[in-house]
Amino acid sequence: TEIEVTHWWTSGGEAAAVAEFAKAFDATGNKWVDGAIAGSGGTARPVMISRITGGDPMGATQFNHGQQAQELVEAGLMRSLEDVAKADGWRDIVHPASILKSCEIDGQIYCVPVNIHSQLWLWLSNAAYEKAGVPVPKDWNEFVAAAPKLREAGIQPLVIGQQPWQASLVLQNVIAAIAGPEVYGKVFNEKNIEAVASPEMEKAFAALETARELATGSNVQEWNQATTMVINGTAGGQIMGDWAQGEFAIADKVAGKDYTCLPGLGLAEIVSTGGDAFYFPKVDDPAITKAQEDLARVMISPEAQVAFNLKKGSMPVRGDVDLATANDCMRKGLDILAKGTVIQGLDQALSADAGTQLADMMVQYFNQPDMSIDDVKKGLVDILQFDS
Amino acid sequence: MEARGPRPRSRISPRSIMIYGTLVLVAIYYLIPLYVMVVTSLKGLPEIRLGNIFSPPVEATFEPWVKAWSQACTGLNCDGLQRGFWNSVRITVPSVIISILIASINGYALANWRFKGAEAFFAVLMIGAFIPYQVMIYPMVILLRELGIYGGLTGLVLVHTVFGMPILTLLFRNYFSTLPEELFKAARVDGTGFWGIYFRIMLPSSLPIIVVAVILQVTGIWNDFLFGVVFTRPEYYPMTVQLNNIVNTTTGVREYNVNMAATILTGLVPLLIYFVSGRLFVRGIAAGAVKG
Amino acid sequence: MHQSVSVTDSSLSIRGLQLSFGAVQVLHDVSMEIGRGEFIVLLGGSGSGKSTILNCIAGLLDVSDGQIFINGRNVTWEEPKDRGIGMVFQSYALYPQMTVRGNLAFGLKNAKLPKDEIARRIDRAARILQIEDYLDRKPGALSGGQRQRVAIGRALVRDVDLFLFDEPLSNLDAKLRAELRVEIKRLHEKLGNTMVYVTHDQIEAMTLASRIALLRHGVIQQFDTPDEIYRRPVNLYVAGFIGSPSMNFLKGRIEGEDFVFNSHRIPLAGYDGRPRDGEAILGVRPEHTGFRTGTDGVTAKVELQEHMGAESVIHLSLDGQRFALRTPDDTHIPEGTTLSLTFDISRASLFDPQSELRL
Amino acid sequence: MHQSVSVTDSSLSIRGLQLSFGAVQVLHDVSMEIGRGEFIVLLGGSGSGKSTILNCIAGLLDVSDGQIFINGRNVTWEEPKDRGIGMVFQSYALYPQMTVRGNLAFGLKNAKLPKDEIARRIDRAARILQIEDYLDRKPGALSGGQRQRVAIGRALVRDVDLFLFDEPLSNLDAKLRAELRVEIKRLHEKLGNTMVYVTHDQIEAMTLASRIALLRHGVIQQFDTPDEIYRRPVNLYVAGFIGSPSMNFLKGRIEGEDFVFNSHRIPLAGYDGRPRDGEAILGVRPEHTGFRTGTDGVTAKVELQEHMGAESVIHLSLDGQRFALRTPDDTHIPEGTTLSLTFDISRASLFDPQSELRL
Amino acid sequence: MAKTSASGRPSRLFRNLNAKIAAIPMILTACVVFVGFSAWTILHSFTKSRLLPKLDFVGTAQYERLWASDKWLISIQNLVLFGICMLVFSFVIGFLLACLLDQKIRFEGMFRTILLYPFALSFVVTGVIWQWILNPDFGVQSIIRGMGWESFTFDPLNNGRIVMFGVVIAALWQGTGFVMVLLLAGLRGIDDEIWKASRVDGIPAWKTYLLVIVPMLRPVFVTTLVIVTAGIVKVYDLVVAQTGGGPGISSEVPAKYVYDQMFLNQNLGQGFAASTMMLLTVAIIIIPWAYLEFGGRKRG
Ligand SMILES: Nc1ncnc2c1ncn2[C@@H]1O[C@H](COP(=O)(O)OP(=O)(O)OP(=O)(O)O)[C@@H](O)[C@H]1O
Ligand SMILES: Nc1ncnc2c1ncn2[C@@H]1O[C@H](COP(=O)(O)OP(=O)(O)OP(=O)(O)O)[C@@H](O)[C@H]1O
Ligand SMILES: [Mg+2]
Ligand SMILES: [Mg+2]
Repeated sequence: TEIEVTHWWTSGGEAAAVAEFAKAFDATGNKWVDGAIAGSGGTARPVMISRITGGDPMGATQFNHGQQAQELVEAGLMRSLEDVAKADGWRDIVHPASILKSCEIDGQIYCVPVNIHSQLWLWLSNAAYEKAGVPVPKDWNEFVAAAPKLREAGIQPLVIGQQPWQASLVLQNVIAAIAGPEVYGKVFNEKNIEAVASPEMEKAFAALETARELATGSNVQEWNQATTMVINGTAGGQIMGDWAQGEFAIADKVAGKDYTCLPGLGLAEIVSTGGDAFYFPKVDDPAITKAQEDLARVMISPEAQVAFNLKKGSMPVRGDVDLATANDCMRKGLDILAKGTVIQGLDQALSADAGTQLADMMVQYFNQPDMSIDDVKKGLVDILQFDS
Repeated sequence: MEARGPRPRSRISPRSIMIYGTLVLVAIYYLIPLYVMVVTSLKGLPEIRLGNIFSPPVEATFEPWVKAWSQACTGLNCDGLQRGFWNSVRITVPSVIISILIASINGYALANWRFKGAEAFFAVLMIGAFIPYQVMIYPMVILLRELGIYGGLTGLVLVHTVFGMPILTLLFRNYFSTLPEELFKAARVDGTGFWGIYFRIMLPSSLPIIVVAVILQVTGIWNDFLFGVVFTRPEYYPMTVQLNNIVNTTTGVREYNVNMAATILTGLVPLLIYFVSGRLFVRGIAAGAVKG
Repeated sequence: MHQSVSVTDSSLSIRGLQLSFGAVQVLHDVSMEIGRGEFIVLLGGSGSGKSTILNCIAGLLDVSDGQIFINGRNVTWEEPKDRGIGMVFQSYALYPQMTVRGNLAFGLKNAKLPKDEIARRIDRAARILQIEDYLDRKPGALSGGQRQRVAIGRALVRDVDLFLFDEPLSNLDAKLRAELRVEIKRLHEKLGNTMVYVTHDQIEAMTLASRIALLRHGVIQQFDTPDEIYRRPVNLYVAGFIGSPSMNFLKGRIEGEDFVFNSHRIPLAGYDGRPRDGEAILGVRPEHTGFRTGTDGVTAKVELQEHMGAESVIHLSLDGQRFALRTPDDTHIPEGTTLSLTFDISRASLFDPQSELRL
Repeated sequence: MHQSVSVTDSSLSIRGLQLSFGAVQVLHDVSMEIGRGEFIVLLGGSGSGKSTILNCIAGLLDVSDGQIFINGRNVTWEEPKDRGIGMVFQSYALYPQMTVRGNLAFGLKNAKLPKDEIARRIDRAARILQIEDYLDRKPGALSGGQRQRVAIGRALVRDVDLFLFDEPLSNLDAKLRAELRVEIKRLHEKLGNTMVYVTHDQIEAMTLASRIALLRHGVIQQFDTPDEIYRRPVNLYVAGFIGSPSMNFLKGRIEGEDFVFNSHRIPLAGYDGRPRDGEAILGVRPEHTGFRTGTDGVTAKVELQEHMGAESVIHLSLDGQRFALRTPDDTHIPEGTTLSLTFDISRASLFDPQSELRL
Repeated sequence: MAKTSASGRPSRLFRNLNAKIAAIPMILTACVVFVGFSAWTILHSFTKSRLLPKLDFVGTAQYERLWASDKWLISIQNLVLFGICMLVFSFVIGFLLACLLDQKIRFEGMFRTILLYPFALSFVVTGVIWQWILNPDFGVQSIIRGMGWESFTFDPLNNGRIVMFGVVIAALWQGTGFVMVLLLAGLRGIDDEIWKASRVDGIPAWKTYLLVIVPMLRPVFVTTLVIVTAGIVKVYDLVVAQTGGGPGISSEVPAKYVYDQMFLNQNLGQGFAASTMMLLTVAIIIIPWAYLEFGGRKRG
């Protein structure tokens, strides 16, 4: 049965990853009809929502899991996967469990999580540090200390793309790594206003100011342009999720040799999980319903998980697969995932609305030198209050 | 009587130097982006990264064009723009025809068969021309769903017809009111009815304004991205969606040459129409568009 | 007003026509009975409502009140094509994309007439109007006069009893206008059908009409033969409107048998009407004024003479007032010459200054 | 052709003017000497080049060859504003968003005239043209006649010797045209400046002009007084162009002292010219034809009579040919009546059928 | 047909029946789409609809939030700035170009085509090209630096303070040709004799244009103004393609705010509130115009 799958994975690494799903799915005798829409969720999401509410649903569609699809589910437009999940024991195999939890609404599972993204990474260019004549930093503090040398060598110490979500990613990183997971949880999960004023947070805010300083002069728009600068050594480092790894891979760079990755800014053993999931709109056609089940099973199957995540540069959602071919960085991630602290990504912790507001504020902060860190504190409090 | 007065003004006066000088400068400014696009699309990637954007290609290559047309990937589909091209044709042709037909009938009814309230509806229509499309997307989806034509070409044609209506109706209304009213009266005396007059008298004499309408609609619809992507399924996605996918698809290094080639390819149809019928366009505008 | 009129003997009958555009009333109770074969001219200044009446007759405008009968049939609410009319317009209104033949055939095809009948009628009209040679040209390739002929032809082929003309000649130059005027007159004599002709040119009205309806502000001032309107205008407006140069008006008093004007007494013997003593205005047409050089009687000074070849108009100053005089004599009279004037009272008119009506 | 003419005594002198638009030659060697205070009318059909000549004089078109002198000064290549001319246009060409006063003052302000001088000139022009009351209105709020007056005013305030008019009255209706015609004539008499006036209306030409230049295809056919052109047209074209209805033409032969036409012999005694034996065309104006009922001599049948109040035109069929006749008598003559015609040979013209020139 | 008695006056409704039938698409569009959709939008702006429209009313909360939002305020500022620049420059430049082309020049058709062709391109294309040309690393800035002027800085797209001017440059490139054509058409409609009159009066050409022609072109200017303004209010694609609202949020515009709120933030209510504000503004500007144009005077 033909089944149309919409998603916004169109960059090189992403597309290659999706192809793995398609291949696996086609192998089941069905046919994957690709409905990619480039841009980001902002371009693709209205199309998906329109199509679902407009009565012309696709077979399956990508969403960031979290609160995004909740209303569609509540409106009865989405199909419950509870039967499949029960039958295949998803609750047992998915690790960490929180990933599946975000698919659960009223005790029913509505989506297939396909990967885990760890968003807390500092990517460093070995070539840049070589050129500046300093050793490659091991953590954030060394990174800050080496920055003047980089400047002297005409290298941008820290590059941050100008898109709002990249700015909020920096905030997430410094809070999680410098203020620590507990404070992070208090702030974003519990929306605890007092926690914002805690001394740990003060340190984080200070780091944020430093980050802004280091990023002065970086003027790229998109995250992968920033990554490109790290790849070719015109920038020292970038704070970005593990999807950046795909870009390094495509450029034939080797982890540890050409570039260095520091999870949790090299200060803390944490991963923040965020990920992509697939949802399945309700359709009448039983053939498609059947195909949807096939697809769900394919996506969570160990083989597809391995193939997909290797290409995507993310981590599988099940602990029982072996990523023998994973590279240096991914290993680090997997290790932390296995033993370290798992915190919730902002996508899950905050509503889309609050998340965007936060991102807008952060990008403003990075772009307006006259905006003080106190404005950020105040803004953060407002947003948390708004969202609680 | 020898005195012949001052010599005749010479052909190359300071005045004409100024006029042509200005025009040539402006023309260069207007052509630069096109030049940059063409030049870039003919360069290889390394050359782009090194050289400046204005320098002509050292080694012209049509690789990017081929890639943009038939190889560039969107997700898993690596057949370039060509699929979108035919979709765009399939969307544009009926949309242009139907929207012009309906708008010209409206304009005709407004100009020649004034009835009570007609102008009021028209005023609403004109105000509607200012409403941002984003506002309309949600209700439109609901409407199309209720009509049962969401997702198909019919729905998209309807959307283009609706949103093209204000400006086109204005054009046709103004144009038809410049045609002599007596022509219309003569046809009525000759026993032609509403439709007869429209099809046999009005339509045949509205070529200039039809040209304007066609140009506006072809460019508008061909270049449309939002409606194309929101109101149809992927199998009908127009060329602009493909273009967006290619341009916004982010592999580490942007393939500017492919992007530019794709951009030119996408703009080719409306550009051709302009170059071919630009003269008629101006005449048509003069004939109907600019009168209050 | 119109309750007892028998309808069948008139070709066109308009009864109590009223028409308003929004709040503006454009036609006020217009009524006319027009006999078969008559040539009626609607005459009046710009905006007097001539075209409006014609459009009502044709059914191109909806009347606000009143009725229209054509050949005894109430057509007030019928479609133009069903009224049995042909219409000719000022701008010709030919269909630009059709040939002359196509233009002529258009209405007939609409009426689904058989092909040979259409051909027959077109042949006949083309012969009558001498446009056989242009039948396959488009209107754009015709001169003004030829276009006008085609426009008439389009009415002609409809084979109807009632022709409506809306200033058919006013887009043409003077010479051509004079020629086509004669042709229209000939045509009418040949066809013998009823014609309603709108114009603001009094020469056309005078030469063509069997009766003229003179309009002002949507009210018919006088509806009578040209001769009658020329000789016995019902009021000052009509008197001033008809005739070129306009009638001269002299303010004075009627005293018994005489019209007293300044210090002159002009005997009213032979006046066609019943003047009463009192204030009055004497209207004399330029062509009904005689003159000789001299200083006796009513005298006036020559200010200007317009030579027109066959005749001349002398503009005079009569006690400071302008006075025009028309004479078939074109010999030059020097400026400043004093002329002694005589008036042909049998063709003059007297008006009451208050009511402006003819006495 | 123009080598020995002294320039100073003429107000406007045009010598050997040639003008081509691309490959099309529109003016062919046009020359005119115009005296101070003359009223020259350029008369001709549409496209004959009247406006083109006027625009050359004004400097709005560059001549291809030839020279133009105004008051003895060669202005061929001067700017319009420096030529000392005022110009009045058919469409009035008033500046719509300025008041009448603004329209009159615009050119003067631009010439940096002192304020009081401007006011003085406007006052004078307004008084002369009787537009004092509208000075603060915009052109849109004026009637056609008033607009035309303002347009003349704009030329007037320029205080120049040469006025150029391009069909200033042809947008007006017949009645108003007749009135303004007289006013322009009066104005000319009052100002005494030189005027060049373009029209295609022969009545205007005849009544206004001191001399008429009759144009055809960019060639001056005759440049003479109206009377001369009316009486002694140099060729068939001029003869047919001037006069309404047109001159009647009879084909025949001159034999000795007689003109032989069909079987009639018409004695040429009193003819103003030197006819030679041979083929000839006799031209007689309608107003120079006498008639009485009768069947002797040249006879013709009445086809149609146009009544015009003060006079009538009788259209006749003379041996199958149309013949018009104009008479101050308006009494009706029934169709079909046979009339016996007499021609006033002293005012008739004979033409050579080949060269078309007057004999 | 039979009797001459009754008036036979048909009902008002059925006069011009065909015309009314023919106008149904227009009436439906006007009523359902423009009025109906707007009403629907306004209604939902008082709800807290998120991903899907729902009728749970929250009063004016959405509006309060809207006007407290920096992003919205910046959007409005940007729109005003963009609008003023666009109107001023496109009219001034468009009119100047129209005047130049009106001088009976040779190759007029060629120049006109060159000035007009960008209008055939979509905003997305325009945005992409100009992003590329204004890119400091290989665009204008680097070219001029390469020519030796090392300190030359022209980098509007990466400088929040002047980014809107970068957008204006692109928008002008795209739209001025159309303004020019409209005005040129207007100029062509002006009576030749006006020109002659002003030449005889000795008015210099520029003065004639300014004092006589411009006022005469008023209706053309109004029509053009309406068309250009409609485009300005809707500006979205260009900004998205050229700057994506960046750097930061310094080139946000209202239409983008609406879109982002509805689809990125999944906060329909807020998007509806913002679009209602846009509607309101547009209505305040347009309704007086529409009244003058269609209501006030009767057409002849
Ligand atoms: N559609 C209309 N709406 C409003 N008023 C109108 C309309 N048509 C005509 N009028 C008015 O009705 C009056 C009569 O107009 P009509 O056209 O009948 O005049 P007319 O005698 O034919 O004049 P003209 O000689 O200028 O053609 C005029 O005052 C005119 O302004
Ligand atoms: N700009 C032009 N380009 C080419 N031909 C022209 C131009 N202007 C006038 N002509 C031609 O020159 C000839 C004379 O034109 P002109 O306007 O002088 O005629 P006219 O006597 O004024 O006619 P009308 O009575 O119609 O105004 C015409 O054949 C016309 O077609
Ligand atoms: Mg009329
Ligand atoms: Mg002319």
